[in-house]
Amino acid sequence: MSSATAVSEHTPVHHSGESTGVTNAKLGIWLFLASEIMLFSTLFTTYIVLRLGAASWPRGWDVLNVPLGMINTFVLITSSVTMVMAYAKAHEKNLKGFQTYMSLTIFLAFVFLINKGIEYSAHFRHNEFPSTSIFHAVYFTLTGLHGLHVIGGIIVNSTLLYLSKTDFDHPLFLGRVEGAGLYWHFVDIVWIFLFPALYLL
Amino acid sequence: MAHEHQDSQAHKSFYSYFFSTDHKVIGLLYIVTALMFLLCGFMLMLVMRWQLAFPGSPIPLLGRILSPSLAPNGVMTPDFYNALGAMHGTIMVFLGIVPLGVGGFGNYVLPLQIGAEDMAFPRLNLASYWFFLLGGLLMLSSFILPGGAAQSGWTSYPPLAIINPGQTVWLFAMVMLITSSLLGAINFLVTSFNLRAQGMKLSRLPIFVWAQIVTAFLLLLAFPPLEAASVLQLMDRIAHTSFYLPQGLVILGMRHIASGGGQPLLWQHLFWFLAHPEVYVLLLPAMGIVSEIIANNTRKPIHGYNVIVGSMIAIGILAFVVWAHHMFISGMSAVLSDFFLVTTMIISVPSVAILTSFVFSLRGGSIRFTTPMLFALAFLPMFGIGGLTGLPLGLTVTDIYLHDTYYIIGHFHYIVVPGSLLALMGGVYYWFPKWFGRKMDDTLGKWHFWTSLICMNGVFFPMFIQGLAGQDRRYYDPMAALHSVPTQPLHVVSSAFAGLLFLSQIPFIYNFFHSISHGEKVGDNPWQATTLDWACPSPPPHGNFTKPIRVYHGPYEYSLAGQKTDWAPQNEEVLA
Amino acid sequence: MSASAVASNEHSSHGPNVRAYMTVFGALLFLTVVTVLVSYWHLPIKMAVAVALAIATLKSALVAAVFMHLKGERIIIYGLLGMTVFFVLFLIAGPSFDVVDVGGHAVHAPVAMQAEK
Amino acid sequence: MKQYGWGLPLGASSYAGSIDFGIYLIHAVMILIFVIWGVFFTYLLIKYRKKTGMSARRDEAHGVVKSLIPDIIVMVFEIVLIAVYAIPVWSKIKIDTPPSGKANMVAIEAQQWSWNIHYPGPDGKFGKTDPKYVHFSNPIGLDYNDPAAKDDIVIANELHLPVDKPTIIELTSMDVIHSLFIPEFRLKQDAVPGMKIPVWVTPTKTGTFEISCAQLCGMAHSFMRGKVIVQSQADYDAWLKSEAPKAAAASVPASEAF
Repeated sequence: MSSATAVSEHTPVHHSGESTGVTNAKLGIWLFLASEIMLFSTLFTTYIVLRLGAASWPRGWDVLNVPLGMINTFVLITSSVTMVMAYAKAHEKNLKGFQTYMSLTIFLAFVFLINKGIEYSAHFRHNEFPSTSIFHAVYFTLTGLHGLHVIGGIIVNSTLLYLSKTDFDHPLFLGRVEGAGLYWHFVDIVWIFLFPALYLL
Repeated sequence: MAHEHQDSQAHKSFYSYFFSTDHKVIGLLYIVTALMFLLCGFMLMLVMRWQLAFPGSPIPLLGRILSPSLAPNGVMTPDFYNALGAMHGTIMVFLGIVPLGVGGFGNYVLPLQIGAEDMAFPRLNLASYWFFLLGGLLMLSSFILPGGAAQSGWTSYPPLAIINPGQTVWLFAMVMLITSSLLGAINFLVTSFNLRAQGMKLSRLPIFVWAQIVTAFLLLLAFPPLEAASVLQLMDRIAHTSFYLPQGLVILGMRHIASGGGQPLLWQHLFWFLAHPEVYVLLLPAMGIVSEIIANNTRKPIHGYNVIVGSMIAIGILAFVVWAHHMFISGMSAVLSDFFLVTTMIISVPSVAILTSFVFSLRGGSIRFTTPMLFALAFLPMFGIGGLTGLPLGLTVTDIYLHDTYYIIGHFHYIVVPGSLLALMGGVYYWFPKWFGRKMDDTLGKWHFWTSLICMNGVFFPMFIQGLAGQDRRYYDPMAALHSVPTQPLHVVSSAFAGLLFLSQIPFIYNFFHSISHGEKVGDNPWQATTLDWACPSPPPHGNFTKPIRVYHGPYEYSLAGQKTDWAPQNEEVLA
Repeated sequence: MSASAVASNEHSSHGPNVRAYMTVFGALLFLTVVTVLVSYWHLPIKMAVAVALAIATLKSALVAAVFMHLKGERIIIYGLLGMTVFFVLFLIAGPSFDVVDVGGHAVHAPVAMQAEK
Repeated sequence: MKQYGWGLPLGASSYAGSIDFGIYLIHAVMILIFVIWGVFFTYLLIKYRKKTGMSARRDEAHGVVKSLIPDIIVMVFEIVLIAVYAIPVWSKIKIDTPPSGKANMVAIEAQQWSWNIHYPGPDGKFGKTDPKYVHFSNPIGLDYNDPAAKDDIVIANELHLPVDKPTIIELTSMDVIHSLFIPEFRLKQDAVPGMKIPVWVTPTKTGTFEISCAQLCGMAHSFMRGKVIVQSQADYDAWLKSEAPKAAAASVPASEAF
């Protein structure tokens, strides 16, 4: 996750040349997200191609735990809202509010991971591994990579929470929160597509 | 080696050099590292060329040193040959040309040309270099790791890549290299969009910067699919999934354990979705360098600035929709082939437009045949040959016969070696005075140029003849197939020229390191160039520019009427 | 125009709108419930894909427009995303077209030797 | 005509001529373009070399449009080439496979590192195969419980074909990707595991030709060769008959034979 943290470098304040009007950090994050879109699109392409070419493909509800998946969807959506609230509080210069919402976001991310862990371990107990079938390969790889992105988000958000003690009034702090938020919402959007693709179709 | 010469020059410590966030230091690190990797990749090829010229005879000298598992009695094994081939391709593309053109020249020159103090994200820049260096070293070290180096070609087609040893390290190294490129691409794009000097509108950017912008977009959007595809291949190898493995594989009489259900062609689609844009990543920076050098040495504006920039953008977009012309005979839908045939022919249009614009730039000029100019000029016919021979390969029907023969080897090597690499070397001669405040020796440079040009043609031209005779590529023993026996003598010719090509790099290496401390001292703008990179001291200090920079006009205002000099720097107002 | 001036300018005109966030939150929860409920009907696969894709697109559009402040964003970001989506369409369409193999002759269906049942 | 030399090998299939035509045409055009371009390039270099007292002359704006003329010529040539040559001939070779009823049928199951040629035998039907029957005496895993398999002939690396009759080759692979390349036929097609790819050819000359593998397939890639023996219909039928007893002997299931 070096990319997410390191892009929060700043435009030299005295820079008075031509620019796009979007701050460096924000432009950098959007470019990063564009590449992430390509990454996850490739994974979805894989899913589509393998499913189209498969002799048979299980329906998600037969092999996966839909209620647990739905709860996780709620958790991630809620964490997206708390993230954007943390941004709103940072915008108001309300340190206490920011820290509360940011902690909540991180907490929800952990809830998501724990839920995922419960799901995974249930699969493993039933002797279902990525090598079991092509469906399981797709399921574990896609959710696993998404999970890595969630972990990345936790690291970024925790860093910001920690930094808020000292740097909250730094002129660039808000931009960093915004960047972390963009990333976190993107992780949410990926799940919004992953959930129906794997569980409901 | 990289830090050695810097020590003598600026008395910098190892630490401050390898961990500097200055784009110029990182750029030079990239250039020197990439040149080293190029040399490594080239030497691997020399070993292969011995086997091709004299199949089954012991390799001189090296044969005695290599372990018996690689070369019993000094004769290389087929597996070792395949490993050399795979690593040659990977190193040259991902560790040689791309880091040289993008990481090296892009890093050093781009911020200077737009009038920036540094990259937008200097620490990210450093991280990008370290990912590249470590990925590269991991890739190289796979030769001595258990399992050996990858031996499934640089294209790593599954299922072969999944059952062959050595591939895991290749995949890990690739993921690191891809990460490096992605970080670099983000940095380049933010820098060139946001850090331009006052007055440096997009329409005033030097073509080199445009080339870097298009290249960065290609890297940014084409590399993630390969990253994902590599992760899937890694899963196939480590977690025994079967993304690329169909059901019921029987390998050497043994049933394979994978559950099946995968698609071997999926990898090819995802791989070429990257690897075709990658071709333009190899090419565009070279074209950018050529436009800088040509404008400077003809003493007139480049012909058709808008045409060239427009064509580069068109190439950038079209590069994403031509990938499957590498798959005409792969078993892909024959109807889809027709679609990709059409897009492939369309992409040749902007390439021709760029080449014609370069040629027309010569008309009316006052051409100075400086060393960099020789390299830039040679790029034109060489790229021409490479491009023209792409025609029968891009055409579905003729590709049936020519696919996977030496013809294609000749074709893409013409694009990359006497094309791109020659232009990049021209770039070294051109910007060397900026890096060190001294010029490289002209006589040695001209020797280097002519010998390299002749030898490169000697190596690659015979391949067209071999390809037309039907000689298959990636053959350990070219004599094994009857139809390639008559053209076998051409392998000897190629190999001899490859050896000579190696020798002809010696003047360059000597010239490079000698000139750092002993070259002729020159001023800040020895080529009398107009772009901003020549408006700062040589070598530029930290922060680059000693005075505030403001841009008044386009990049190539040479030979304006009524001026004292025949060049008008971008940062100086032209008084009518 | 200086970058810092732009930044402050931007933030004052599109400051956080908590009411919009809460509305979107409600919509997202509602749409999640809808998509799960629809799946219990066990629609024919083509229809199910269409419905699920439509709902997922709507949800992500809401997140992008409101949470990610894409509504009222600068043109360069739109350009970047538009280009990315354009390439994504090709990335998905190419291999998918190949595997369903419209009009071509290669057969992706399991070869006889693989049908082990 | 010599079979192999420094140019294209002997052409021995119905569509070899069409492919050769394209290769010759494109090369002629390529050389023409390169020579004209090269002369112009050299002329520019000599005429506009640096001379004392002569400064460079800046372009006029309208020159840009003129410089796009080569582009238009190339584009027109390519459009014609695609529309008149590439798409129709490609359809003929790769899309319009002759109807399987009238054609001679062969299946090739490639493996590391040989070509298993699978003839359907007198009944014209390929027997089922299954990896679980793979055995050194039964390399492609023919299922002899299937009546269609009883008369099937499997021979490594020897492809017999009748002359002047279309043959459809059903190409697949058992392990990695290989590529069937018969230079004299101008035929090349990857053999992909999990896919059955039909390719067709009508040999026009009798003789012995070469099969080589054109896709890297591992250690012995360069040694993965086979023979194509094109015979008159009568010779071909006689050969098929002579192979029939071997097929019958092989069809005793391995488990029972041992």
